[in-house]
Amino acid sequence: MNLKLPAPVSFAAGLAPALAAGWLLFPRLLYEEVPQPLPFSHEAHAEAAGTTCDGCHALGPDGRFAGVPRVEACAGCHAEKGGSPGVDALVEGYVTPGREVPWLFAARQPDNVFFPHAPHLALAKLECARCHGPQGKSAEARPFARNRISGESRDVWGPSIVRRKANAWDGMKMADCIRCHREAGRESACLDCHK
Amino acid sequence: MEPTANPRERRHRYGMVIDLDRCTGCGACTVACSVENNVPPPPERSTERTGVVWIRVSEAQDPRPAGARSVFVPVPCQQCDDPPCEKVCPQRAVELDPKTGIVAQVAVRCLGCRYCMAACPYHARSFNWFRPEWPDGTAALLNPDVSVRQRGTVEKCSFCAGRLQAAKAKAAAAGSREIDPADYVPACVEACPSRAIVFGDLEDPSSEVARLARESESFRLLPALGTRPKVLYRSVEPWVRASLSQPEVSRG
Amino acid sequence: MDEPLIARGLRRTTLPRFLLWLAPWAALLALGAWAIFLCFAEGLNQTNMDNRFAFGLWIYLDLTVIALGAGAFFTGFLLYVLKRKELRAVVNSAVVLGFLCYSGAILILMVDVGQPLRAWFTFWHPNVHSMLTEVTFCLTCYLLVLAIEYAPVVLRSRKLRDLLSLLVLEHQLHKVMAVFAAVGTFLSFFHQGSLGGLYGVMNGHPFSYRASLGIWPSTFFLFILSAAAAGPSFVLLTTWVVSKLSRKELVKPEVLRFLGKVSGWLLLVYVGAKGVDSLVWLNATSPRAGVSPASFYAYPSFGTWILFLEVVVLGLVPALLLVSERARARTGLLVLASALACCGVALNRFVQTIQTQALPTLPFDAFLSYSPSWQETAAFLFVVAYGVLVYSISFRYLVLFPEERELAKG
Amino acid sequence: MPLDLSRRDLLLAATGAATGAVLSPLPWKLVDDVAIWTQRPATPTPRPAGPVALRPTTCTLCPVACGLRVRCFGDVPVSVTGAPGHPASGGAICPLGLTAHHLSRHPLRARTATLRHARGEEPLSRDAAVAAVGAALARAAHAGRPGGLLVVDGRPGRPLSALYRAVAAAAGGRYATPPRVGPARTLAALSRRSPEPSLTLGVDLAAARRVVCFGAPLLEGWGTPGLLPRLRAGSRRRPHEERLEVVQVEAVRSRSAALADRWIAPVPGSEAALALGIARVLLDEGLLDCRLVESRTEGLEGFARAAAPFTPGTVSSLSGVPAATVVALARDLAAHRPAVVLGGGDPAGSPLPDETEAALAGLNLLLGSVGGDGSPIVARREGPAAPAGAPPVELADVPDGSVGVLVLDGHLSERAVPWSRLLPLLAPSATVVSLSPWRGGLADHADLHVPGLAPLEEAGDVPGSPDAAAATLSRAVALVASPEGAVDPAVFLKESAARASLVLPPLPPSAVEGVFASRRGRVVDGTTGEATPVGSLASPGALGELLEKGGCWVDDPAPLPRGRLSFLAPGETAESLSRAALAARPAPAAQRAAVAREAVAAAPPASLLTKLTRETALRTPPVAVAPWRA
Repeated sequence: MNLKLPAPVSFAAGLAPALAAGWLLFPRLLYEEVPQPLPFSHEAHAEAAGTTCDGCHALGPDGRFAGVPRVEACAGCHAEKGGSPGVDALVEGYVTPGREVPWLFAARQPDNVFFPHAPHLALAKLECARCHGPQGKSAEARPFARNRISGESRDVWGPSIVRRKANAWDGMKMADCIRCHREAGRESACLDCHK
Repeated sequence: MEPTANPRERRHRYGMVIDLDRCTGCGACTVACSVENNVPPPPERSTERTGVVWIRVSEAQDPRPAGARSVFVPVPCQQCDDPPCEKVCPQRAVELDPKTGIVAQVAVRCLGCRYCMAACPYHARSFNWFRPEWPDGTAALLNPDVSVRQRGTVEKCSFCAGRLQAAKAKAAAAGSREIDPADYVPACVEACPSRAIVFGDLEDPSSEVARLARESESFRLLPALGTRPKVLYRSVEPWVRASLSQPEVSRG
Repeated sequence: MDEPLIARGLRRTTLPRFLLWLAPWAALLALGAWAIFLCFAEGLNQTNMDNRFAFGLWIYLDLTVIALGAGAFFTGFLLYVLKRKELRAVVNSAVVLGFLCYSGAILILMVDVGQPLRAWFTFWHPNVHSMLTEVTFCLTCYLLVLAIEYAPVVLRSRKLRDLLSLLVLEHQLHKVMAVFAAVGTFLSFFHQGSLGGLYGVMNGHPFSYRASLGIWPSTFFLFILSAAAAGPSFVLLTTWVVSKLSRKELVKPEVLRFLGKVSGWLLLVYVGAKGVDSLVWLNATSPRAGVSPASFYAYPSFGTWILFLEVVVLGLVPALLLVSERARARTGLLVLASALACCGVALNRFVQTIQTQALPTLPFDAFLSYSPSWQETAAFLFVVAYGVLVYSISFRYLVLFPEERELAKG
Repeated sequence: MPLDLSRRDLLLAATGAATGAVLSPLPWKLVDDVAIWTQRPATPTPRPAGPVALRPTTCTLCPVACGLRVRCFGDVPVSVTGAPGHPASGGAICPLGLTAHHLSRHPLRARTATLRHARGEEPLSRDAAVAAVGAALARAAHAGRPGGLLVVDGRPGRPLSALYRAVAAAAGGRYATPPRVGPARTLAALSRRSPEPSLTLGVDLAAARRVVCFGAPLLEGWGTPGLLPRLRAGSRRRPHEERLEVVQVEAVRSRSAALADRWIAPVPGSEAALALGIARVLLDEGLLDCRLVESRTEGLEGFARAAAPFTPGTVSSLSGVPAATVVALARDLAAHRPAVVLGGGDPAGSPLPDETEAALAGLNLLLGSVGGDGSPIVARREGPAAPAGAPPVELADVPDGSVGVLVLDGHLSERAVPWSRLLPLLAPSATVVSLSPWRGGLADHADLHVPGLAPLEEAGDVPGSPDAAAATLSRAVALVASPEGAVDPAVFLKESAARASLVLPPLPPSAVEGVFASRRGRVVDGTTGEATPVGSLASPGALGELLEKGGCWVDDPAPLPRGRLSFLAPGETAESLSRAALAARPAPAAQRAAVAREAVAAAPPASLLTKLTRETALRTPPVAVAPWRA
């Protein structure tokens, strides 16, 4: 005896996998995780470098962000192997040959954005954590999540696939910039940020 | 003065006055602009009308019967106060920045429909007919302050907005919202060997550019069209002033 | 072989002959597809457009087919809103024609833009001041309406009729068709107008710039009028051509004469309005932009003859022929007049697109020329071949002319 | 229990799937990401490689030696601009200089030493290249004069030039310089008229009220970029009589002709007749600078005899220039002294014949443009490099077939010295060594190509233009790392000479030491324009430091030596001048090949320079609308 499916069941048979694929599988497939070249603990370094971010991540005189310390800064403490496999890898791979560590930057904006840190820090007096979250307290470097289609970091879109903001620093899309600028009552124009 | 809760930035109206008596048509402006703004070199197959150029130099000959003289006319985007391109763009990829008066072209928003190009009477816009490419190695020398555009988008002069952004960042680092005018000079102005281009804030009545703009020797291209450009030209020669402010079609 | 698919009561040629008819069009379609692929893969350097001549053959084609496709909205408007029942005989054909013209136009528009994958930005970040935004919104919506109008015609085909639920859907659709016809008319008015406004707002080009009436330039209204006039003419013309090619009587002659009459009166109104508009433009609008009107026609390629041709030979003459009952009575004259009317609209779109860009504006510019590349021409022919193919297939298997059955019997 | 799946079920499931997909983030996020994907250009925009800095250096592309400021992000040069306070260039640079940072990465950049032989090419290691050049030098030293060494220097006066001369002297060979071009030939013709044959002259255009150019592209970029247009535009603010005007005498409508205040188009080859015609009007109407002519010149009668046949009518028939124009031009020049007449070239791009330059020199003497107070042509001292080693010879004086080893300097362009000029000089089985940083041009004829340094890779002292009113010295700083296989020619030559066991004569003191020892002149800061007298500096090191920071040393003005300048140089007669001027040599009315600036630069144009020819109305071939063609 053959079973004839009721219409809602057929419909649901299509609906359910599609929903599952769209909500669960797709976000996983969309991003690939790229490990950082070396393990790194902000927590451990904060004690050595002082507790403020700009101890290591300073602004340049031109108002640009100087980024991460260059390998010479690492060499100051990690000139010799020993301590941990991470330190060995650092010394062997980068300090000794004098090569910069190719860190992957989760907070990097796409090519068409000019984001100067200076107005946000020096003029608007924002905390680093407002946009970057509590990075400074992390014990290990997060792997870099790259969007397989656009190539951008997942942090730009934010952790939630529907861009629900759990924290102020979730998401770094244009809409997030605009929202904050609106709240601060600032006029914005394309050329303020787009290069 | 402390910035207020709702700080309103000072308004500028950046503009330039180009002295046609000084221009020799050497092309330094075109080259400096291309270097500054990551404008790609023309591919082998391109023609004079399919390459990307933000400031073009055209020759205008004395139209009088015995006239043998020429002036060379550098034509960047005229940065109109009433830009014909802005109102036609279907998706707001063109924007007249109210704070600077610069007509911004946002290539990443651009659909490539070219309506703005058809609407611009100055032919100041270029379409990326080809994929932008740089010869081996020179791609590493591109200016980090200006993004490379994509094939199939329209671009044009932005008064070197990348330099304005850099100047703003520098001022902000020093705790100021106002830039030092010396930090914001477009590449063509800086490069012109005969100092034919004067750049500055037209809103500031004491600036050199505002003074020159008020003089009777200064004029606009096609003033009757009502586009109100912020790029002005000047010449002591009456024929230059007369012939350049009239549309070509009027002569037939 | 394919008899079961052909609607009952229709007599169609044999399948091999039909395929023979399709073959050259399919070849053309393949060539066009290759050209379109080249444009997508290599970029628009495959065309002969350039920075000075930013719009070319394709935009001209878009404007023309959309003007000709106006037959769909105007026939629908006359039939469903003004209740001119006799037009039921051609409405299906008009809807198919409209659908083909609009889908073809949108297809070629997607090839014409540099970044088709960003086309949705217009909906997400619309610039409400742009005529092109208006065009994009209305075109997309109207294509949807046309698809809905096309659907019942397809659903009534022999095979699909068998699926009961679909027939119910078709019946339901039919009941609300008047609503869609009204919506379609409304949308059509706007995009036909905005297509005219496209050039009318260009204050940088004194040749195409027109003073505005309300918030729209005068070309906005001229385009609506000319499209409404040309649409019925095009329906008339295609019906006549299909009838000749298939050697069948498809509609009663009165239907064609009625279409001709509608077209004629609208064309007469259009020519009058165009005349007034031209006088205003030549005597007020262009002198204000610093241009003497005669200079527009001073270049060898585009003399005043083009204005005369557009307004008199391809405007006034067909209008007078079509409003004259005696001329309409003669099929030859009727068809000739409607062909002239269609050519007139095509020439108007050509002048707006090509002449506008060819005329120099800057004092150191020269008269600009442009001729399309083979890729542009092939892509153009792709749309033509697509139209012919889909229309031919629709004609073979669907009921495009409901009167055909009666006329065949009678 | 088998399921009976109908078409209807599949249809429903598909509808369900579509509904599910639309209700999930999938299509929406996909559309967004695809749009962002379209926003990533094929070439990524580089991230700043470090903090931005403006680094001073000096352009080595042409003898003008403009002051540069290179904008660098970290070590990466991104753009080049002029140093605003630089005395040699005043902040101006040419389009080629604006792309100087691209030249190191030019597709034609040679990256390794190459040996070329009948079977093809093979790369050489640096050691092998030293050995090969050393062997060639040894062979040349052994051969002596025929079959000996010839070094051709593209840019005399540099520290490297001193080394060239030392090597040439040690190998018993010769050191040659390319012929001078453009207005420099007029200056040379005037030098020959002085009692001191070693007299060096320069032009100070700022002093002139009338500049007459016989084919010199003065308004298009000869000399300091934009200088003449800047001076002319600046003078527009002065009363009409004091304005600077430029008269271009050229058969084709070049850009300079189109830009000049007046353009006179003589039949090609009739330039000498026109110059002598102007001279005759000046003489007939007594319009000369009598005081200066009487006190500082001799041999006027001879020159007057040479000019005698050239009445305005004769000139008009020879040159096609109306007689009235000749008379008016002569009167205008006399009324607006100081005036200066400079030669350049003929429409085919070749230099004007010697007789024409002699006529122009005579015209300058008549107009008092040399020798008086405020005259535009001034005496100056040689550059700071002291002469030593082999004396420079002109290429024309090198006998054919006499060169066994030819060393070509990297700054020598094929436009300045065509290969057809060098080939006859070579002995059978001669070796040609090129030090050009680029492939192409003369380097392609070399048996041994050892790539030298490209602009911005070079470091060292750079003397200014030999035509400028005063000698200058500034310093080039290496801002770009050179490719692995490229060599510093100075180091390389020294090593090769050592390999050949040549004993180099002692090199003269460095230019900086020479300048410091002379205590002359001042150092002008390239950015601020602030001047520091050399006399106030403590050591040569302090001077070098100022140059390193973008300073430029400028020599003090030099007085013109006493004694009279002769209207006719040794070997010239009135008859030879007239005869040459009457036999109007019809040069081909071809387009002028290129701007003189490109003729002196050996560098291939950077790809961005093609924008000028491709996308603007610039450098299109001049349209011949001269009356003589009609």
